[in-house]
Amino acid sequence: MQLTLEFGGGLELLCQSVKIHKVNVDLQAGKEKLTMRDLLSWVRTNLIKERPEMFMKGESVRPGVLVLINDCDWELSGQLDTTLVEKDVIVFISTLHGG
Amino acid sequence: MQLTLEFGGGLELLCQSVKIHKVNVDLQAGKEKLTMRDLLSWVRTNLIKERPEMFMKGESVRPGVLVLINDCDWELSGQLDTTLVEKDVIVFISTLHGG
Amino acid sequence: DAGFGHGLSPEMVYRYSRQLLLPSFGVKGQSNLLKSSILVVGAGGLGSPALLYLAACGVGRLGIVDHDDVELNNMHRQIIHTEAYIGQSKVKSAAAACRAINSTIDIVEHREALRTSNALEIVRKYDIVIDATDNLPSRYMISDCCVVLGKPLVSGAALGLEGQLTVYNHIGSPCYRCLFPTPPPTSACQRCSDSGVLGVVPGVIGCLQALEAIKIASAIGEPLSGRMLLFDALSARIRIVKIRGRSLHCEVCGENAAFTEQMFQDFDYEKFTQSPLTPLPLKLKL
Amino acid sequence: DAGFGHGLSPEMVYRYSRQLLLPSFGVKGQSNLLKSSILVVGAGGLGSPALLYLAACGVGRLGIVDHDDVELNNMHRQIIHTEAYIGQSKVKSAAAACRAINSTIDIVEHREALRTSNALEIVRKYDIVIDATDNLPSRYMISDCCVVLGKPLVSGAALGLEGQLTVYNHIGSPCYRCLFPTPPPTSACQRCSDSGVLGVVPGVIGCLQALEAIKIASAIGEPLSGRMLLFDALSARIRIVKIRGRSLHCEVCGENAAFTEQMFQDFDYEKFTQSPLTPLPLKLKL
Ligand SMILES: [Zn+2]
Ligand SMILES: [Zn+2]
Repeated sequence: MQLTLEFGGGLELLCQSVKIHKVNVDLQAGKEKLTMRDLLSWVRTNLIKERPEMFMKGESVRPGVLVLINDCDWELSGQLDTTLVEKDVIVFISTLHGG
Repeated sequence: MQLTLEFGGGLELLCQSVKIHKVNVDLQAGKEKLTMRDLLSWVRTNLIKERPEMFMKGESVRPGVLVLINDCDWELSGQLDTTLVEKDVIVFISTLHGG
Repeated sequence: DAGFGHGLSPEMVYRYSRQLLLPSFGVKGQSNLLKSSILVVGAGGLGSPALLYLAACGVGRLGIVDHDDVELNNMHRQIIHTEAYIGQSKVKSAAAACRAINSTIDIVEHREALRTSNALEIVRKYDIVIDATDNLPSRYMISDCCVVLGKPLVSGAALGLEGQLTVYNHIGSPCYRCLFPTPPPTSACQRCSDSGVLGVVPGVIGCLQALEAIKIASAIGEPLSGRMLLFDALSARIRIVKIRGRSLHCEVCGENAAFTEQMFQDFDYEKFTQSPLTPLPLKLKL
Repeated sequence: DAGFGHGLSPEMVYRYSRQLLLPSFGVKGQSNLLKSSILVVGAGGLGSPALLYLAACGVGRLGIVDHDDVELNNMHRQIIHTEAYIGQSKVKSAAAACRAINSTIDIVEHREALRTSNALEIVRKYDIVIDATDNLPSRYMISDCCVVLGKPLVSGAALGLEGQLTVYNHIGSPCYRCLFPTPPPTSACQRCSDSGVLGVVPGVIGCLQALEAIKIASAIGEPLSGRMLLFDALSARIRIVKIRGRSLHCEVCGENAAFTEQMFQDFDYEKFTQSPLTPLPLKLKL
């Protein structure tokens, strides 16, 4: 499944300072759909090169990270259980506090 | 065909100050596709309530109006000959000079 | 009312004429603005443009809170301050700049850090709050205070080459805790003073904060409530995304929340976030 | 070079420290900026924030062109000017404001209208041009001048509650004539002075103009070349759209164009656009 993943607010530093990743994620053997839960685990294995604790906590993202699926907060689509489809754009962004 | 038409930069004043129009445009009898040429004539007939010369000149838009199809300048897709498809978003925007 | 039936003096009509000419703003929008009061917390990178534009456009009463003094290393982004004010109070400097561009509005100086002990008293006096601070405990504290007092909160942030903006606690939009019930680990919290910022990035966000506050105060347009603007200066990309509404389960603004003024005053925001309300000095080595 | 090998004095290191800390900007970006020169045409609604941020961030030489005087009805949006300067030259007022926030850069005052007779001589001295004017003939004239002299042009516009921004004549992007070969009918040309503008709208666009100029001058990021930003303040919506590249058939920048300095000097922009270079006075009736 072709997906676009974007990292911002400093999270890009965890994946070699690259903000936009066009990726191909295969369904896991025996599964019929790809959920955000699966994608997070894929990201952690394949993209996050350092300090994974800055990206995840347990099976979800760490506090202070917003997840947006096609420009919508993932809270509105079922969070970890959201099913992804071809060409979805998923943004992971860390909240900023500076001024 | 369902299309979203947006007017900006003052052009909305020609259609009762409404900027976003969700419209349904039917193919003309005997035609197989809808082009921008067809859409402009449809807009002139159905949406423009006053001063049509502020929107069109000849069969195209008047000088100073940019046309964007799905966030791309229509010059890149063939201008009047561009074929439209379901759910396209077409923006008509008048260039501003103020400051 | 100066005999014109709209409450604007001839001088005001002349000063604000370009705004009065706007059909979607007009006399009604200007009158609403002149009757409104807006508090800007932080006279730094975000507060500088926000304060200048709010003063210029004719907000009736404009409050400025900050405890800091102007430093030379602020000047690359905090354009409200001049070199002449280095070493003096940021509030004094910002208030002088606002008065110099509009002597006809009321500028109120709060030369102190916003804390749980004074926040309720200060915020209560204003209709709208702008969060232009630079640290995490202040962001939780200001949001909670706005929930307790029922004030809309225009919240901006900038760091490095990115900025973020939304309106909390307004017509069904979430509060800061609805979005971030648990504070991030301290290792994830960067400040401009630690990590740097390109000066014009808070400039863009601060202007947009002024705009949102003006829209709310004058009752025009659609505020950025329930939406968040994400700005990436380096690539010149801007996303405006839909975020969750108010959470029924939020500890502060939710259905069964019982977060009182007393609880607010007793809450330890530095402990909750494990971060200090005022930044530590920085040593730069090149 | 102050012995640090990067050409920055200890005072500069301190002043710009928050920008030097940025990995994607750093010492290289700051050095590039300090060596660059930027001309801002128009010290009004767009020019005000653009000039303040360019001065603050450390552009080496900053030129300001304007022929106008400060008026009270400018003050709602032209935040660089203070009431004390009403009746005085906008260039003098803006230059004083820029010097007050950064006394270490070179500010050049051009107290005259930009015309075909002086434009080549003035624009030639700068690396980058910002169009912050308010009328159509100036926009064609400045674009043509930038094509003739090979300068990137950061062009912004604001009216009512909308703004537009792009970078012309830079790495394959079009010039103003590529986009608008024929001028619009005069009935379609509105100015802020005729039609009104909410002050903070040019504020947002002017900040973004400063950002794009800084990116070009310091050679960081992706400039808004071949893209246009469309800003709708009322609905808080921003589109960044892809526009055509340089047109092979453009009369000024195209393959076979032979638009010389002499042709530029002889071109009648007021006649071409059927609009005056300087606005007419306005009568407001409420
Ligand atoms: Zn809440
Ligand atoms: Zn051209």
